Amino acid sequence: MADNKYAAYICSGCGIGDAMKVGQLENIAKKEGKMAIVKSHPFLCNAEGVQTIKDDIANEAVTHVCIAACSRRAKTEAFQFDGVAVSRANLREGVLWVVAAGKDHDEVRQEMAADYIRMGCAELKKMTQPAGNRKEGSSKRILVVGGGMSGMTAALEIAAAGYEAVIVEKTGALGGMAAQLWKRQPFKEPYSAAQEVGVGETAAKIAANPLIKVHLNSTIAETSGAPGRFLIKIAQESGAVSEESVGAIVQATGFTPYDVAKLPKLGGGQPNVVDQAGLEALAKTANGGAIKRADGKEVKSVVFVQCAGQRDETGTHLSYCSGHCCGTSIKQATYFKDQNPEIDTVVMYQDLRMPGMGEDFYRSAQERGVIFTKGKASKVSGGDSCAVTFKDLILDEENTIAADLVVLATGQVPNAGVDLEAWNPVVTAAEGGDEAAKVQRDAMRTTSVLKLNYRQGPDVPQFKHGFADSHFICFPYETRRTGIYAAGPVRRPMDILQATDDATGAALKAIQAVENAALGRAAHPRSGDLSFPKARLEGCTQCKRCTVECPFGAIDEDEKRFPVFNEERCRRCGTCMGACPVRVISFENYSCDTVGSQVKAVEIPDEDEEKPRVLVLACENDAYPALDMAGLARLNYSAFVRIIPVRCLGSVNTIWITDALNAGYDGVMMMGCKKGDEYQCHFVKGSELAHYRMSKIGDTLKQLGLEPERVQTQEVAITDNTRVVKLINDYVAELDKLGPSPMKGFG
Amino acid sequence: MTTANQTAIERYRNNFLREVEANVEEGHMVKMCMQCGVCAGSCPLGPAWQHSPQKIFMMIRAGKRDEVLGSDSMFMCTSCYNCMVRCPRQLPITHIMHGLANYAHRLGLAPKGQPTRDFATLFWNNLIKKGRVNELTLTLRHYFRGGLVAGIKEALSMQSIGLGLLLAKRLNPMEIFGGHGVKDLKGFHAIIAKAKEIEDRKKGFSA
Amino acid sequence: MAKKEYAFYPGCSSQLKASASNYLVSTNSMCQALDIKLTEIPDWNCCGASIGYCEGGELPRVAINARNFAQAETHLPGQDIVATCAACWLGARESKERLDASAQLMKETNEALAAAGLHYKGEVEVRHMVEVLIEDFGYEGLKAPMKKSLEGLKIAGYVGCQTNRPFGIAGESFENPLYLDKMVETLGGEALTKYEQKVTCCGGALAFSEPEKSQKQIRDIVESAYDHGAEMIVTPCPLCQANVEVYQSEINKKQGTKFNMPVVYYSQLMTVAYGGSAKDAALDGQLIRTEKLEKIAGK
Amino acid sequence: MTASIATNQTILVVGGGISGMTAALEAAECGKQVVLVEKAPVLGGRTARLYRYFPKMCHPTCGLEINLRRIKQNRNVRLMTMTEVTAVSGSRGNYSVTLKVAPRFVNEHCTACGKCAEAVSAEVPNPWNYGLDKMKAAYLPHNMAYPQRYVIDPSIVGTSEGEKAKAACPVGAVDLEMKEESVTLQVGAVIWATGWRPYDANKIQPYGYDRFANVITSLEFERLADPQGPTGGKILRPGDGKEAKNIAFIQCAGSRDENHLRHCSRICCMASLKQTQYVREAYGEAGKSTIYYIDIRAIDRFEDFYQMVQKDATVSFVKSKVAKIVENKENGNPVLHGVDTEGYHRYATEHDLVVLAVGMEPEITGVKLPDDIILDSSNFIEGSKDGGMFGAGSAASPLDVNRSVQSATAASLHAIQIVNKTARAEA
Repeated sequence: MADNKYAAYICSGCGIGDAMKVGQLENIAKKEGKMAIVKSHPFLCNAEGVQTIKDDIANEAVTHVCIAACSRRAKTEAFQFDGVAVSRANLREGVLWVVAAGKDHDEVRQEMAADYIRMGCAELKKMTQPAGNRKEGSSKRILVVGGGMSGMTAALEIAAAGYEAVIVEKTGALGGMAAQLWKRQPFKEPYSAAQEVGVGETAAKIAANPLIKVHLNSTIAETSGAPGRFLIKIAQESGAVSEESVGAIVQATGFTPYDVAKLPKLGGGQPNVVDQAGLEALAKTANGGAIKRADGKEVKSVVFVQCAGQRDETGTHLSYCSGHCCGTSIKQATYFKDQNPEIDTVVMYQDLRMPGMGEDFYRSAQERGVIFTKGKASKVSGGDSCAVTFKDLILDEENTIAADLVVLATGQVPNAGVDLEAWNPVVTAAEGGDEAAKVQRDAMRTTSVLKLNYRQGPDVPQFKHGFADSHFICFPYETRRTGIYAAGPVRRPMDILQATDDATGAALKAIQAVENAALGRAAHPRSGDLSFPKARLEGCTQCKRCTVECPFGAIDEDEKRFPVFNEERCRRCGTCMGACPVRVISFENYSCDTVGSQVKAVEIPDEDEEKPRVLVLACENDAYPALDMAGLARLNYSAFVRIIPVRCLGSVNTIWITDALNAGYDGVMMMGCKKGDEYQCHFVKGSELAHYRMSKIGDTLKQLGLEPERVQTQEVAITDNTRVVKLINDYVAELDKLGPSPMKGFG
Repeated sequence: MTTANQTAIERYRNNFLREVEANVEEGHMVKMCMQCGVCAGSCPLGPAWQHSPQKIFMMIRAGKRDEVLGSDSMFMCTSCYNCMVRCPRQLPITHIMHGLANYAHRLGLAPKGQPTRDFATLFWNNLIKKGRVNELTLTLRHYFRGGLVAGIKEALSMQSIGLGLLLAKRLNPMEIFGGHGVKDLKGFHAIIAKAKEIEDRKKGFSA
Repeated sequence: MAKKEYAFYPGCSSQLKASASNYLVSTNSMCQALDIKLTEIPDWNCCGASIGYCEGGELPRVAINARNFAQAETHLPGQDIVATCAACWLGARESKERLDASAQLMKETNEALAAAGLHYKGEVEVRHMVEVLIEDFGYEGLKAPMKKSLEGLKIAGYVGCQTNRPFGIAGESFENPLYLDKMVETLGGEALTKYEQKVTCCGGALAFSEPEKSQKQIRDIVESAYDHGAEMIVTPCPLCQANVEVYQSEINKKQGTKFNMPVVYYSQLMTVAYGGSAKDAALDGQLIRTEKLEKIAGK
Repeated sequence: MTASIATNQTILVVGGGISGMTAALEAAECGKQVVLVEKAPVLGGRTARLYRYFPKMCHPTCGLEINLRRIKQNRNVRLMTMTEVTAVSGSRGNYSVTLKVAPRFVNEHCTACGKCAEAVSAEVPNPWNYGLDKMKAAYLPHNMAYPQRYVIDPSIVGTSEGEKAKAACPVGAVDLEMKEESVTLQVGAVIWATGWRPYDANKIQPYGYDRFANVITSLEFERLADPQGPTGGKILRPGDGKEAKNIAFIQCAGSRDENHLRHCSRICCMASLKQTQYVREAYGEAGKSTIYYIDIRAIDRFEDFYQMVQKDATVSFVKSKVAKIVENKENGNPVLHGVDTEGYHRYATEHDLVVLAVGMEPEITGVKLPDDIILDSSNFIEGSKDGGMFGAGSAASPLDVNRSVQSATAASLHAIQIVNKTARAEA
């Protein structure tokens, strides 16, 4: 573009000017960096310094600015200019603070600074300011799948914020599991008595709300599109199909109680042994009167067996705890005690789990005379007189207790649809022509909740135990399908109180998703990012790596198996860019070229100078901050490294590595987040993919006649400021032993 | 079903708990225990307890009537109140222990010859006699509780202390012939009799 | 007219020629110096003590305490009941609080009192002498009558159980009450604040019935005082005083220790600091004589 | 900063911990104007001082980095640090909020170059490390501090030390004349994300936190394990600096206790389970952790973590509320006395270090809040009578991080609903 004008501003403050020859850096920016304007300033981040830049933007039509000062993580707000592309050369945290002080290091320090100027200018040349705002997705309506307590709450909260909600509920009425309860656990002080569930009132509010539309007896036949432009086909029980356009989805599909029939040892399936839902049914029938068993006999004694089929370490039943069941059994015990204090009620538990204010409810049940026995039931027999055999863990003895009724506190099984881990191999086999797999695929598809027509499968990826939860502690709604948010017990085992809170949070995220989609902005964690991947499809080889590897299922395939990018689903991590073997995918401000040109901009000294060069590609989320903090702590690392921050290791294209090695770098080190089950990668698989890709780079290295040690991949945590220093210094020492790269001088 | 089995089944019913709630001082608080065990660890005579307070509470809930009421554990209480101030559920454990001991004692189920049981009985009888405790007769009766020979032996072993107290004017040999007492002894006795009558009626001892 | 007046509840052990008679004598001396007027509750009776539980039961014990309350309410209206004995204070205060909390108990108690023509209206306050000293006088106030300093005396403050739990002195913790230390410091002595057995139970009434178990407790209490370099132990409780002092010789005999640690009341320390003689402070009432204190008293 | 930045369509978020940052950012990323006020000089709150999170064992600063990046680039959020709310008047949709801004003595010119800290020699206890160590009286609170700006401790203002700091600053950022300011804002809704504080361990007298050097709180233990902490991540006990390899964790230290906090603080079981893994990380098989507990409350999939720790041979569990701690005078080791209630086993066990899993108490306990605010009996914020102010995160209930964020996101929507209503009314 003819209109681009490039300028570089070099700060000599914070001691940069004392330790480096700024004049020389200016010359490099001008001559090598080809910057139209180059200025230095003793205190660039202050108002006057920033004004200098603003004036040049206004008066000199500068469109691209290279700031050579502190880290991109510092003074971020000061160096933001609307509509102007900015690159940052990190002279402070990246050079001044990490290169040993003193004259002996003047030369290498200056070389390092000079390279960062070259890199900053080179990057800038390849950047364009993202235009964004494609305005493809403009629907701000929100679909809520499931009409239970979570779904109803989400819809009401969405409407209260002024947005339209559409509920799809598979049964003939709203209420879900909550509608089957006699009462619910107390959710506000004084936490001493079960409270009305309030399903009727909530459903009435929904009926009266003009912003909420309800489809009963309906399921989703297909979901296509992306945030801001989802198209939902809704199948009614009658067979009719209708369509709704929505901008985002809240999935509140709830849970199913664990099947008691799987617990024959605990009396599952025998007369007068019920699960918690069964007890609710009896209590509803009793309607405040004496609770009677199925055979009509009034219950005079009842035992609640906690953790039935839960917290199971044998792998047979649920391994997790469902969280709500202690409170639910306590509530149910109060049904009996409040009706007749003479009824014997025993809650048999291993750990009584009543967090927060729930402790008050526990106490209130004790006040009523509910007996709590720490014991583990080994056998329950049903019948006219039930018996529970158990180990009393306090009295340390085996015992048996008789009761008219036994209630098994079973767990929550999420209604999360198809498990993609199981789905993908079936689909691969089906696509390979396996007929049985095709049948299986179609059968699996019928169990799907959302029936997404995404390349990567019909439902949201599950986390653990089949729950559609986020893997992130700080970001519970950070989902792997942009614009789709799980809420309630489908996300995590929970009680009604938590589910309603959760539904409210999910409602916000859905609102945020439609707002972002309308503006063409990325969602978390690169929220606000207006760039999106562009592909030169004419160069595409239809290898499908990008469609398979995208962590967010953003890329579909057309009939010819070309990738179809859905920008609104994209999270701008660049994994597709890293995956692409022919390098046709790029972002306006982050591309194979923006990084590749930096790699190439570095001056590689001759072999005899004994100044190795090591390229470090550092993930901007954890590794780069750790490197910055090493600087902040004034820890020294080798001045032979040149560090480039990347969005995610998943975005690292192997071309950068081979380019670097061809250019004569002595080694390349990648620093990414933790991978594996407890991954830390904000883009899920970036670090893992990088490790995988680098494991395959051996052949290339061999062709170049290079040792495999010349490429390293490391997992780095944000707290590793001392460790990154050691990693770098050890690596430089290791390369030193290896000797200079034989490629030197050929680049 | 066999009798033994029936007993076992009955065991975990709330019957004994209800009995304790009705008849034992602060017995209604037994059900509030959450089995943390801080009482058990707080007792200065802890190692002397066959069953710790928290375990006794569980035994009560489990219906172990004979084991609880026949136990000497409650008599190990020194009334130091450590358990009570540390109990996170604020159970008046000291009082419950006193109450259980009293109940077991009144039912005649408490261990025979349990020294604290005997001493405590002696103490009460001593104090109601005159309205105030006669330290000398209390001490002597205590030492002679096991008979004349044992008493002389025990008293002799303590005689230096007695002599010391005597010299320090903190023991009055004349107390053996009467000593301190309230003047309105009749009224005092009437109060105790009436109080006992009311309590016995409530706890089912009057019949 | 005296500065402060209280209805005094000395308790059985603090009578003349009883085991804590030295407590009574020194308390009287101390009160004189502080211008406190103590009037004995007319015809008071025993509190029942904790150990009374076994035979006494619940209501009879409350009733006999209420008898004292009724007497005080009638004859010494408006005066707080002050006890020096920990057990008396605890027994009385426990009864008072239960009566305050339960109308039913109040009714039954008055039914029993009526048998002697008495009635309790529920108006008394029950306090320990230490509370009176700290709350009504304050440490500064306790300094006022001082004539001598206890300088150089290393004293372990042994609080024991029942002046400390379950009620205790306001502002003090159950595990590490510091008021005895503060009193010692107020009087110029050296308080051994790190003495860690200050709330260990001496065995209480079980000193009689379970001597071995109790003496193990007492041994810890005395041994630790020695470890901290104490020259004497000070306590606010007659049973603590008696048990800890009296059984040292027994422990020596059985276990070969050489304990000879004086155990005094705070009232004795104060009497001496206030210029009282050894006799005023009833120092002759010690089984284990405290020569250092006697020396100061004799100065 | 002046009142003009805010209107009755602005949301005020009080508290810059993870809940407050989340509430502010979620609203801002929905396009709302937000003012975020924080009492401390930096964002991050309680969680930023944790070494790792359960159950992933990941680092809280990782999420902090993302949130800080979101804040740096989002112009809808205005941040005010060292700021407290002193009064709120008005009603839902139209509040007038008075803020007190404490002087930082360092202005926006600061580049965090660190020259002032080099020049100053006075030291003050480091609150970031719960006072376990000291820091210079001119300081950057921690290495991810945002705003990345130094602070001059008021104790050296008006002294020669203060002047040294001022003289050392190359950009004139040290301003010793700064005064406390009062600012009034108009806002439409208020989110109270004021967080929690550890229950005062001194009050749990039987454990002798005030008497024994080697009895510490779970939060102090986080700092000991953290490489950025006072010991550089070595688990050295405060009493004598010795390696603490045999560590006792006492659960419910203040929680589930009517003498202290009535409620269960929810996080402590998981926190201690997590901390056993710090011991393992530091000492491998030579480490030993013992958890003394009443009930292990490893709710939902946290159960996986519990089961993992149960299988760890270096960790043992004793079902017991410890009765008391005494100190072995010879070696300074705490000795724990109590009874294992599973079968009645008495113990007197010596450990190198005791970590009290202290309970959560709302930070606002004892603080005067607007009359409109509804508190529950444990001082957690239930909301406001007029429905325009909301509690979020651990200010509203004892919550772990994940649930706090969930709660803050929900609170954020409730605030948005208020300002959207105002916007619709004014449109």
